[in-house]
Amino acid sequence: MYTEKVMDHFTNPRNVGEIENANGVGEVGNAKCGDIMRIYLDVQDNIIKDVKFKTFGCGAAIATSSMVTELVMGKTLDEALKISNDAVAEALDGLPPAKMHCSNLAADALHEAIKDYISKKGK
Amino acid sequence: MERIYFDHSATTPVDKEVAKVMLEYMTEKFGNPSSVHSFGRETRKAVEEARHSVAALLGAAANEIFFTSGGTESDNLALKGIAFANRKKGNHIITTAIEHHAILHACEYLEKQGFTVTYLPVDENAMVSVEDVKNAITDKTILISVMFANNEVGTIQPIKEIGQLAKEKKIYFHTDAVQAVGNCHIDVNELNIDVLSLSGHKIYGPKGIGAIYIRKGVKIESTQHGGSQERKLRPGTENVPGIVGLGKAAELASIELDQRISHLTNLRDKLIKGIQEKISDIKLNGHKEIRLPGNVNISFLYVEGESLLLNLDLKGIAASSGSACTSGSLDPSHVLLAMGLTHEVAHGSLRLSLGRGNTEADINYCLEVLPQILERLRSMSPLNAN
Amino acid sequence: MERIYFDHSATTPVDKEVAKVMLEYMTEKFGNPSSVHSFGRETRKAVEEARHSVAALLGAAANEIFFTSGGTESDNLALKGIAFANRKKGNHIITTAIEHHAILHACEYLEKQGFTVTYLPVDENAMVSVEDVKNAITDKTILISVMFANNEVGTIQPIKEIGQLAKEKKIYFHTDAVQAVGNCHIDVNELNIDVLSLSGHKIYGPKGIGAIYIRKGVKIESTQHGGSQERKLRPGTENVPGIVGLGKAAELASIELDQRISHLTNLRDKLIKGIQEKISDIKLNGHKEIRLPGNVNISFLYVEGESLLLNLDLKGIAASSGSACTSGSLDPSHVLLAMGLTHEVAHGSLRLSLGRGNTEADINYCLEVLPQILERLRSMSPLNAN
Ligand SMILES: Cc1ncc(COP(=O)(O)O)c(C=O)c1O
Ligand SMILES: Cc1ncc(COP(=O)(O)O)c(C=O)c1O
Ligand code: FES
Ligand code: FES
Repeated sequence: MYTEKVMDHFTNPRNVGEIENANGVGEVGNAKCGDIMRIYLDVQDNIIKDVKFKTFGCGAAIATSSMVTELVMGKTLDEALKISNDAVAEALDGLPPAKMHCSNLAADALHEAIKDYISKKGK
Repeated sequence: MERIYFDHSATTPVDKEVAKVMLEYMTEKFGNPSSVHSFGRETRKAVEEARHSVAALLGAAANEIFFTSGGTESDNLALKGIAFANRKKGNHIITTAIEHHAILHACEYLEKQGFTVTYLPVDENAMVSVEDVKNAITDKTILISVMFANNEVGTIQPIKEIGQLAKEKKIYFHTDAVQAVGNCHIDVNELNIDVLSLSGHKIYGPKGIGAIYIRKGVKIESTQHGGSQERKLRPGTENVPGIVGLGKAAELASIELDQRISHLTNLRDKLIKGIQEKISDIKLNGHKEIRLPGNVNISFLYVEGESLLLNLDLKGIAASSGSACTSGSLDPSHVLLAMGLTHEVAHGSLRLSLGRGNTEADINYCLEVLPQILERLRSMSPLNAN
Repeated sequence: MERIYFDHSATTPVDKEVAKVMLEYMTEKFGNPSSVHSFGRETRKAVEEARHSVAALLGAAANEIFFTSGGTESDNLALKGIAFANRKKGNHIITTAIEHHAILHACEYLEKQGFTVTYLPVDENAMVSVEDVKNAITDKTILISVMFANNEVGTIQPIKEIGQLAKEKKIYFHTDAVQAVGNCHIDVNELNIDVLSLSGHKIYGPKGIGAIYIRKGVKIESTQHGGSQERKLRPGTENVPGIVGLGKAAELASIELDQRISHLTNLRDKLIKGIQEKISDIKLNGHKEIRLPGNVNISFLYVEGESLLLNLDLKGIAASSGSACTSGSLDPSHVLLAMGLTHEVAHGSLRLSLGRGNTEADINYCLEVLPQILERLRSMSPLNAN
């Protein structure tokens, strides 16, 4: 069902956990299945210095969470904002059709976290 | 890696003896039972013997047993066959919210054909109330269909009382006993059952074969048309190896029933107790006592079912879950929701369904592995309070 | 006594390789394909491989193949599924008088549901005329169903031409190919077939499994309701051993097809010729050339089918007949009557359907025994002119 890459990220998820003084936090619930993901960012000089996640969800949800943190680590916010659901799924060598929606969780949570950072900074 | 199978409610391995007799009826005794010649005679005889074995398991007469392609077909035949044959008497059917989809979707189809269906609620243990059944009866009610035991949470329904009620009111009573057969004592006369569905692959018999018990005199019409097999109720060349295999599986179930029940109950209770001792924030789903001997269904708060399953699978344990994420559908298990579980709690449900091949060692291994997995998953969960 | 099996149109023995792979999927790889765990993954994969094998035999795409419980179910699903799904377009169906009962009785059911069915006649060779099909089409016609090859007399219909006609008129074309698959070259695209029924046990595969080919885009609805197996068109736990067995049988059929056709045609023609030379007052039923490679159907005047069968059986030969006396119904074969045979001649019909296991020696033995039996029976017959 899942690709080797998905199983790798599922069994050894990268960047699990919380960042204590995160300056950007995003949480989304997956409307389709009720799953939840939270992303913590440490942004310095417009660059994502550190990122961590917590996820309540299926194998695909955990793998996409892990993958998205790996994809954005060290990236600028602009670069991070360009990461789409499809890009996350692609980086995992694809997801089963019924599981494509799970990748929304990861990309949306990331985008929420960046938004959170920008709005906090603006204040 | 050794693999441990805890998904017997999904399907069971075919018993070695069953497989052996099936093989004989595939390659050697392969005749069509409708044929006049010796090849036909030997399979015709075998089919009738199997019919007797299935009947014996249910306390029925052989001519009240008809072979189908499985539990789903038996359920469809029971509901549609009775509904259409008794349309003149009434158009109301009573069932429950926790039936298998074979029943629920057949009911939805019947609603489109002009029937009215009452879906009874269940309590927090997934138990149907006899009082609710009684109150739902109208003068248009022609059929009550209540499952014997639930496939997800294992709760066993008050079949005898519902059967009694139906009998008094002269309404047909069907029960989907796919999970109960081979796991519970069933006597269709004692329990007042008019029609009953069963499936071969849940009782160490083959997939693709099932049976329906139809009490003599019940008015029912066929849903499939063709030749005159199964007294025209279920046309199509008889699946002889499947039938013979089901017959053998029924025979074994009759012989081993008491032993299976005590073995499974023992393992089940050990597993439940162990989980309760080792893991916090859990919820046992289904009735504490009145449940299938091999059924364990537990919600683990803060985790999601599919990731739990995948982790167990990586450790060699096969199980199932009522999570939406395993089914590709929008909602988690309709059974868990009907019992009043929230989406989140339903999401974290795990079903471990034990079978006759399982051992204490299997239980111990599971009790060793499960806490580690939960710790890992809970440490990743945004829902975890700690 | 050695037994010779000449009833391959009724059913065939399961091929040894087929049985072997089925056994593996009964006792070892027994998982439910819907399960998330490794037991489920291995059977899910096997089911998809079997789907490819069946598709390859028909020149179809794998996602156009759906597994059912047999030819009867495939026929029922094709007719009812298309009829109900296209009711708004029209209510007229065209079929023939010589279809299998799975088609004829499904049509009768549909007539009760408000559909109109035209049953086309056939000529003395059991051949349908394309012209007749054309003339029967109205602006309400939604489906044409013509069998590929007749199970009793073996006549092969002008499928390609009928398919072409249906395509031009934008009417769905279904063919019951239960007898043709594995005996004829079939390419659904070349022949313009939209929907096709086949059955496992007629091609050295298992009983209780069949398939339906449905061209992508054809509007059809399910007749059985339940889980989401077979993309919801055909719910119920997949009969994995049956499916895997059918897949293997289809694979073998693909490989051996040319060889089977030439072997059977050779034996068939030898048998027909031998009977014609040795026995008088006979009539070959079905088309002389355009017939199934293994089908011999002959009426022996002045004798009755059942007594012929019983006598052959006593000599170890298994065959079948279109006699009413073998079926328990009032009339002899509807196929023979549709071809214009009188009751008497139809009564004396014998079908010898050959299979890949038959040899020249079997044919010789039959040619030795048959004349003696006929002499005996005819000497008893009041109809015998001499
Ligand atoms: C309670 C219940 N009813 C019906 C069925 C359907 O049986 P089958 O899948 O054999 O058609 C099942 C099993 O899937 C079941 O558990
Ligand atoms: C032409 C034809 N159609 C349909 C069927 C029905 O197939 P099954 O008996 O496998 O359901 C048969 C065989 O009995 C047949 O010969
Ligand atoms: S997050 Fe629920 S299905 Fe993937
Ligand atoms: S004479 Fe006995 S059935 Fe025909």
